[in-house]
Amino acid sequence: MRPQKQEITQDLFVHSPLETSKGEEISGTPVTFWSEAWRRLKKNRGAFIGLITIILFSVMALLGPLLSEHSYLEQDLARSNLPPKVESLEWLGFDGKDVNGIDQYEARGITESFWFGTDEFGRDLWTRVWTGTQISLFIAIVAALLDLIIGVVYGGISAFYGGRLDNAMQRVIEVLIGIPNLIVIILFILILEPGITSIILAMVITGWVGMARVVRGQILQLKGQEYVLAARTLATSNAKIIWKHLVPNAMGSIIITLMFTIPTAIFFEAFLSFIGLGLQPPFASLGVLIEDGYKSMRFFSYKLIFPAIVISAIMISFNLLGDGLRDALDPKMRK
Amino acid sequence: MKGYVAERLLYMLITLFIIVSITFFLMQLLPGTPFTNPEKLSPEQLELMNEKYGLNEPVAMQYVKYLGSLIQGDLGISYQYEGRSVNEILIERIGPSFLIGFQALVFGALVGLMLGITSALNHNSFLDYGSVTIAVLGMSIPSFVFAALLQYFIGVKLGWLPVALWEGYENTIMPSLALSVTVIATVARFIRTEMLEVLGQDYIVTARAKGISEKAVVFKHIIRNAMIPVVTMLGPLAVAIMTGTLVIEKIFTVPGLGEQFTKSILVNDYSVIMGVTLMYSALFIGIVFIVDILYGIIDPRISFKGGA
Amino acid sequence: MKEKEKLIEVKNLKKYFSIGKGKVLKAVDDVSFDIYKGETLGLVGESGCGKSTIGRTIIQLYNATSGQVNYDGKDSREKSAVELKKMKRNMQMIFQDPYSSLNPRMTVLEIISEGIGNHEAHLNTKEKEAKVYHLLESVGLNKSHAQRYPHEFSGGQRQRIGIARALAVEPEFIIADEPIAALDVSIQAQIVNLMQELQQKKELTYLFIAHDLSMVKHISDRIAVMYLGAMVELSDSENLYDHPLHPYTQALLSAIPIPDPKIERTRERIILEGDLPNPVDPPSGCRFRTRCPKAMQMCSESVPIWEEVSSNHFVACHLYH
Amino acid sequence: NFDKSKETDSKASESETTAAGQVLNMVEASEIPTMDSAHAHDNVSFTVLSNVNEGLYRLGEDKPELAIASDDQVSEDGLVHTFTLRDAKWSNGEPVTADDFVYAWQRVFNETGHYASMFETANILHASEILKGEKSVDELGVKALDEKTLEVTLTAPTALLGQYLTFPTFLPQNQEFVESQGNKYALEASELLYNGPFVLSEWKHDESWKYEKNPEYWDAVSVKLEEINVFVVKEDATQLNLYETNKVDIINLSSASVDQYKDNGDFIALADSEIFFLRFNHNHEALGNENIRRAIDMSWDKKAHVDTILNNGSSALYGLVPKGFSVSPDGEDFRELNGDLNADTIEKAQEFFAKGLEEVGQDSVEITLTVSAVEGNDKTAEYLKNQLETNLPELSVDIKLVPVEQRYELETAKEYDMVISAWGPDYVDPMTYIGMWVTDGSANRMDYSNPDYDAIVNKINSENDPSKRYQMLLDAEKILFEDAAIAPLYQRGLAVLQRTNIKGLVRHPSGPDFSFKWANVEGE
Amino acid sequence: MEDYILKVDNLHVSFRSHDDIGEIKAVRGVSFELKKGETLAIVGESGSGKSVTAKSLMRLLPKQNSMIKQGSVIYEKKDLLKYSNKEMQKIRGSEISMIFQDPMTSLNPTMTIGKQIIEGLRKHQVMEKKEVIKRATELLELVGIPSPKERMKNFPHQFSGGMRQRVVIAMALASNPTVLLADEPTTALDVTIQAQILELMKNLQKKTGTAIIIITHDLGVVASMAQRVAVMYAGEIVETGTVDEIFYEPKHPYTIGLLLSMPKLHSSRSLKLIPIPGTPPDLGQLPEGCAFAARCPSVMKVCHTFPPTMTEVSETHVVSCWLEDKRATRVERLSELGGSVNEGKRKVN
Ligand SMILES: Nc1ncnc2c1ncn2[C@@H]1O[C@H](COP(=O)(O)OP(=O)(O)OP(=O)(O)O)[C@@H](O)[C@H]1O
Ligand SMILES: Nc1ncnc2c1ncn2[C@@H]1O[C@H](COP(=O)(O)OP(=O)(O)OP(=O)(O)O)[C@@H](O)[C@H]1O
Ligand SMILES: [Mg+2]
Ligand SMILES: [Mg+2]
Repeated sequence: MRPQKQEITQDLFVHSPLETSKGEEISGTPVTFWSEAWRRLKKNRGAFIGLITIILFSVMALLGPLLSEHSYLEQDLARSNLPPKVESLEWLGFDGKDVNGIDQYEARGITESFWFGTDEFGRDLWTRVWTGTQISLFIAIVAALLDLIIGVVYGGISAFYGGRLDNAMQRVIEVLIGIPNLIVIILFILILEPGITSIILAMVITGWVGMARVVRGQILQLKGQEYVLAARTLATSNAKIIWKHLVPNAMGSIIITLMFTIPTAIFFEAFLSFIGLGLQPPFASLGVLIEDGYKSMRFFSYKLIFPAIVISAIMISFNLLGDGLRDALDPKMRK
Repeated sequence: MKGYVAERLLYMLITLFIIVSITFFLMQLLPGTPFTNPEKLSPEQLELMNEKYGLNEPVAMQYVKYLGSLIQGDLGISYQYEGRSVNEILIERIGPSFLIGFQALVFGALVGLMLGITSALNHNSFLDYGSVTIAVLGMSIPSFVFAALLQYFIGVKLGWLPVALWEGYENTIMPSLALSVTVIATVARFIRTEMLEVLGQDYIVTARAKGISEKAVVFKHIIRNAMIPVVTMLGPLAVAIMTGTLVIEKIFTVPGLGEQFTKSILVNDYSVIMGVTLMYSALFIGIVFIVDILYGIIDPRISFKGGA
Repeated sequence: MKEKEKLIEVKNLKKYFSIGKGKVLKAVDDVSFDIYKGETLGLVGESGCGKSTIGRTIIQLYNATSGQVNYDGKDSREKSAVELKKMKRNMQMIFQDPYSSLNPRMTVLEIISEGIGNHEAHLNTKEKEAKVYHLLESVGLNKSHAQRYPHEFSGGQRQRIGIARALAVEPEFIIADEPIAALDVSIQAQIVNLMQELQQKKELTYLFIAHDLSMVKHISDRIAVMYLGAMVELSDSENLYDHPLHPYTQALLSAIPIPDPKIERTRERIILEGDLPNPVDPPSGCRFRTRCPKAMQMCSESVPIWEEVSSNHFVACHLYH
Repeated sequence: NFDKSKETDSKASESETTAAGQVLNMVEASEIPTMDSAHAHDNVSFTVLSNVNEGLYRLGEDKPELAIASDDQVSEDGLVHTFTLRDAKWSNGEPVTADDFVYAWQRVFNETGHYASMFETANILHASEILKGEKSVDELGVKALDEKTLEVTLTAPTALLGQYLTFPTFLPQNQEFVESQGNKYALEASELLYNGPFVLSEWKHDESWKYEKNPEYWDAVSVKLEEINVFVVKEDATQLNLYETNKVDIINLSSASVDQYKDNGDFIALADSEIFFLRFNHNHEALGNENIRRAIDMSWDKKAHVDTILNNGSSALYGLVPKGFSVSPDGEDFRELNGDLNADTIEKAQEFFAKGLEEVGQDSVEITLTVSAVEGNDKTAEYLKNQLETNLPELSVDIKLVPVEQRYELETAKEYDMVISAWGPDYVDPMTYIGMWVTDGSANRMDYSNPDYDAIVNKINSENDPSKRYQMLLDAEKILFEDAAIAPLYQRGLAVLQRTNIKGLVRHPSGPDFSFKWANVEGE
Repeated sequence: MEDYILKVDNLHVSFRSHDDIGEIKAVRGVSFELKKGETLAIVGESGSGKSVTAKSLMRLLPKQNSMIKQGSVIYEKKDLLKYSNKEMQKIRGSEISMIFQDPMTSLNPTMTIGKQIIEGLRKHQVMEKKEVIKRATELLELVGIPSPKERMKNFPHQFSGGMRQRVVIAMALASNPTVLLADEPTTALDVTIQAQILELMKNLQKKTGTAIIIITHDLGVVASMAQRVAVMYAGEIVETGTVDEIFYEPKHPYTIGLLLSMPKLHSSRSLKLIPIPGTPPDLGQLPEGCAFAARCPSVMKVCHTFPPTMTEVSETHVVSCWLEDKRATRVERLSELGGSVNEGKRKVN
């Protein structure tokens, strides 16, 4: 493109306007909002690592159980409480030795290797961890999405219409927070049959409140923006204003709040199981596995470590991704 | 201002009344009896006991009676700790919960603040990711695991602090630390986001142009302006942790309210359920109100009408 | 000038905001004026004097506290829903800030077609698109811009998008609320030229709100001057410029910096003392008296009446009674 | 909030040197629910009450011993017991009198005490009528003949009276004191009187309590411990950490930690008398069938369950009455005498199951196993499900985990197919288990009904000859198992860590957990 | 000629763009000098690099994504760009102060006015607290805020825009700076208030002899304030000269365009405004040659390929445009197209 070192000659001094329309052109190809966001997300190292990890763990949650010959509920007391063992990863501690340094596999003459070890029923923890990841991710994501939808709608309406309606709706929220949610949840689960659906619904009953508060705060700020006024002069309906103008612009805070909802849901589910309102055994979520592992963390620390690593990695990834998304969707950060 | 406070107080009372009423009726639907060890009770004995405690009366009647004594400030008598008045139990239990909750709040807020500041000032660098990771670990590793690790390593292995029990100030340190994890995560996450916003504001450049030190810029100018959403989140969180949390109290044997509350629901200790609910929601509504006022103090632009 | 036909009649319009604690902010306090078909009425005044509020009340973003706004001879409050929708379509607004008046998360196509969709629901996507392209061309942008987002445009281009959005519903009356205040001088000229061209082509009527008299004078047929919620002077623009009557108008004119160093060096300015008083608690009598270099005793006692002192020249000042 | 902390500081350092001095530090998993013997109904209250108070009898190492009563004269017909009281004193210096018993016993009825039914069980005259509201409390079969003589009248003679009277519900109370405290009675350590080996010197609710040796106790010479500190610690791991840091001297180990400590010198495995079993809903289509029930009972590996899954000293149970609980008049263990019931091979179980299926005319059975969310139970359920489904392929089991309270409710309402239940003895006699299964008995809760069984239980209650009675108890259990009415799971065991220098600490299979009276710390 | 107090030489500033596509060359070789007591105006379109130039003098650019590539800023014979942060903090707000563009956002909303003024004072002067407060009150009075004592306790939102801008000015003047950088100090204000503020600045300058750099795109303000003008376009100074030279003999087509696009109060309405067509170039992808070429009505072939060189028109007047080259004879100059530029001049004569 760059011309060769050229002499400035007299003949260059002639009038030579560009095409007029060119002045209004914007350089570069048009990029859509989402492709631009995606491009910038990729540039954000943290977010990208987060995304990759989430994909990896989701894939593992689906495929992990298939990699082992054992199902998550297959018991065999002869191989109970085996420490993790992976051939060729012995140096990493996957050597099948218990805290006392005894190779349990050798001691019991077991030739097979259990990568994450086994629990007291002799169930393969590798399979259980990934099945648990499946369940937990499902519960957390569905609960978070429901929270998101209800919270956004409720908060949006409350803030947009404001005044008395807002006041009343805020009081409803206070009442909901005030009533001990354990009572509500117990009753709820007694009415419905225990199971994933009722757990999710029970968590959602009060879970959306936080989201609603955040969305309301944001929309209170945004609704005075001129583009909202502009939409109103165009006779745009209120629902459309909330949905197309306000909510997308509150996305940053919504994402951050969502990132708090997910771990809360995972551990709340574990708590529910703990008091008998959660998943029915032999299903186990990550939360339940951690609770279980916690009890024997001194002697069988691997029972805690693997599910804990999985959950932490997932949570950190979600948050890095969330931060990245927030930045990517924030018009102020755009050039 | 006075009128506003009066109006808010009225709303608060109405809200409380609704909460108390709904809870009262819902609670009646819980399975089981309020009597512990029902395994050994014969139906006749159960009948006698119901009669004694007025539990065989129509629920509406019980409700009216409860409101009656509530107005006189009497929260009734506990079932699981027979004969002990709920008022007394609450007063006794709230202290420890409040103490460790408060310490956790202060400590968590400070650490969270530092993490958040580090994150924001080094946006999208590895220091940022590091701080985010620490903060997020705080919310992804359940507090009971963290508590157990603390207890084992600091209490047993190193012997720096007592493992548990409630005998002196040093007993409050570990539970506070374990509790603060959530606070750290919340504060760090929100401070980060908000500071990024504030950092781009013109007045920060103005402050720098005055030649004041970077520390003064961060602490005098940035933090306060980043505080609003943090306060919004921290208000309810403060109520939640200062009224006690089940697991931490159990692990560190803190004689607090959190364990009490969960247990009272599981064993149908009606009067304790009601008492704790009342106190919890009063505190919560109160804190929301204080948060609203704090908004005005933190950011003088927000009038008392505000609220979010 | 041809026979003037009133398009909008504003009569004794008041708009008060209650700002809590029982306080009332009188943003617009008893203002009357007419807007004729095809003209450009300039509305000037200091920031916060109530210009936008008048504009927004006319277009019914706010409900008037009292007084009326007649459109086509009919009080808008008495109109049926159908008539109201028609009226909304006939009136449009261009906003002050080209940055905050475009939703950052919508494409230009979405932004412009929003109004078309609301008013002409029968159009299909293709037809809407065609219309948007046409509009874009008429404001000096091109088709390729339709798929882009506002942040990819410069301030001047954004303001053109705002204008296209307003034009999309084919209004006959446009309220331009400081459409150039946030723009660069060189871009201001582009927008003003564009507005003038469009006015000629489409026989538009403008209410042009600004606080910069030199630009207002350039575009307006008549100019109204406001101060603290009230109108103080209204006249043909040439006339107002050559013979300002109200001391506030005079001060305003003298304060305009002129891009000519020699004039500037010799020029005497009327520097007003003090700031705009608090609109919650305006001065008694004439609102301007606290800053007026010619204030008299009676100014604090009675409110000056809004009167036509010479043909088409209204003023509210005790000096002229 | 730490108003108490300063005073405890010195104590804390004292307790650091545990077992130096006659001090014992221990943990309890719950607060004392009540110190009013009229209301007490749980192990913690029982334990504290029976160490700070004493009734006519107290639980000795293996049989009841005379306590406040120095003599128990039985009339010819065995219906009237006359007790002579010792010169014992309350902690406020007042003597313990026969009136104190009369007052306390009547008060149980006046207060609608949880265990008022114990009077009925103990055959005390008019107890049943009073409970039904047919007679007034004054008519209870207990009378103070004079200050030191108490007369107790029974409806039928019973060999077990001494056993029953150790139950804390039968403790005396000083009328004057109780009434002076009003409704504050027994709420704090200072609002109580003591006449036992120890006094409760400090009671911090939900935190800790402390016993101190009672110098006024009539048998104070036998009491060696000076002080016992009990801390409320609900978390197993915390208990263990406290033990490891020498804060406490005795703890129960959770199964997760057993592996780590089973070779430790402090480790003790103890049998407990709480039994876990499956209640079958006898109204259930399939479970109403005896063969199906029996098949279920037989078809799984109980040993592996206790050794591997529970791993806390629990032992497999093949009967109703647990091992080491009761001995016959000839000194033989009940369990040994009756042997393992319904214990057979899996093949046999499958046969029974096939037969049962045929009888009910079904190809397969689907049942729900209701379990309360109590630690360990969920594990048992998981194992059970797996075992049953593996060994009886025609059976499928759904686990239904419910909150504790709901299990009782479902059980009493008989809204279950099969439920994991537990039962702890109220007194040391097989009857505490056998009595549960009479038709419409309040502990039956599964609509089991066998006239033969009812008849034999009736006979046992009026039989005076110990050997005959014991034989009948054994027979009753056999009937129950011929019907395969229930399926026993296991007998709870305790895995305990206890410092080796603690001697003479007596554990009881029912009622209170411990008696400290004879305990001492060696090396002092 | 060595009596300047501030000399900027060949300053280059770039930003790393958010998505790392390239470098945004916001300032490209800016040089100018400032004498004591003088007012220099920097004019130019939005985005032409005026604020960035000012901020880099103060070293106030965001650290994460900005780089001062080369150049020097000589103040009292030393290069400010080589100062450490600590040293810079000493200079900021005491010897060189700055007034920012937007009075609405340049004060901290959560801090009282008094505190914000005092903060700077205390940093730079060793004074007793009482004295500081007294000085702050005086300053407020000086910038014409009535009852300054009470007003010190107010928060920014309790002040009007004009008052806020005066507070900002008071803050900048607190320590009698030698150089005052005023970045569009009146753009956001009403004309009447603007007049007040400009008057105030002029008076203060007379009293203290402060040298002022006023940044604006409002030529009216320039006409009333400045002695010398520098016109910036796309990160470069394209023309400098005295006010009269710039207003009456503008050479650069951009300067001329700027002057033409201003409406004149005296001119008739029928005269159309002459805007500069098009938009400024993307600073991340600058064209070869002259940055203004795409919008220039007198553009020549050479402009598309070679960056123009500086031509001295007079001792004080320098232009960077090929039109000033001797060879550019055949091209019609814009200045002759728009006679109205000199309208004012004619009127005065
Ligand atoms: N929604 C509202 N609630 C309360 N007060 C308002 C509201 N809108 C405007 N005001 C007040 O009314 C007065 C007039 O405001 P308005 O926006 O009409 O002024 P303006 O002349 O358009 O000013 P500017 O030139 O700054 O746009 C101001 O004091 C403003 O604070
Ligand atoms: N922090 C930043 N990060 C990236 N680019 C920036 C930053 N600050 C300024 N720029 C870019 O540098 C260029 C010059 O900006 P500058 O603020 O100096 O313009 P200006 O002449 O002051 O304009 P205005 O009149 O609008 O204030 C612009 O293109 C701008 O986008
Ligand atoms: Mg306005
Ligand atoms: Mg700028």
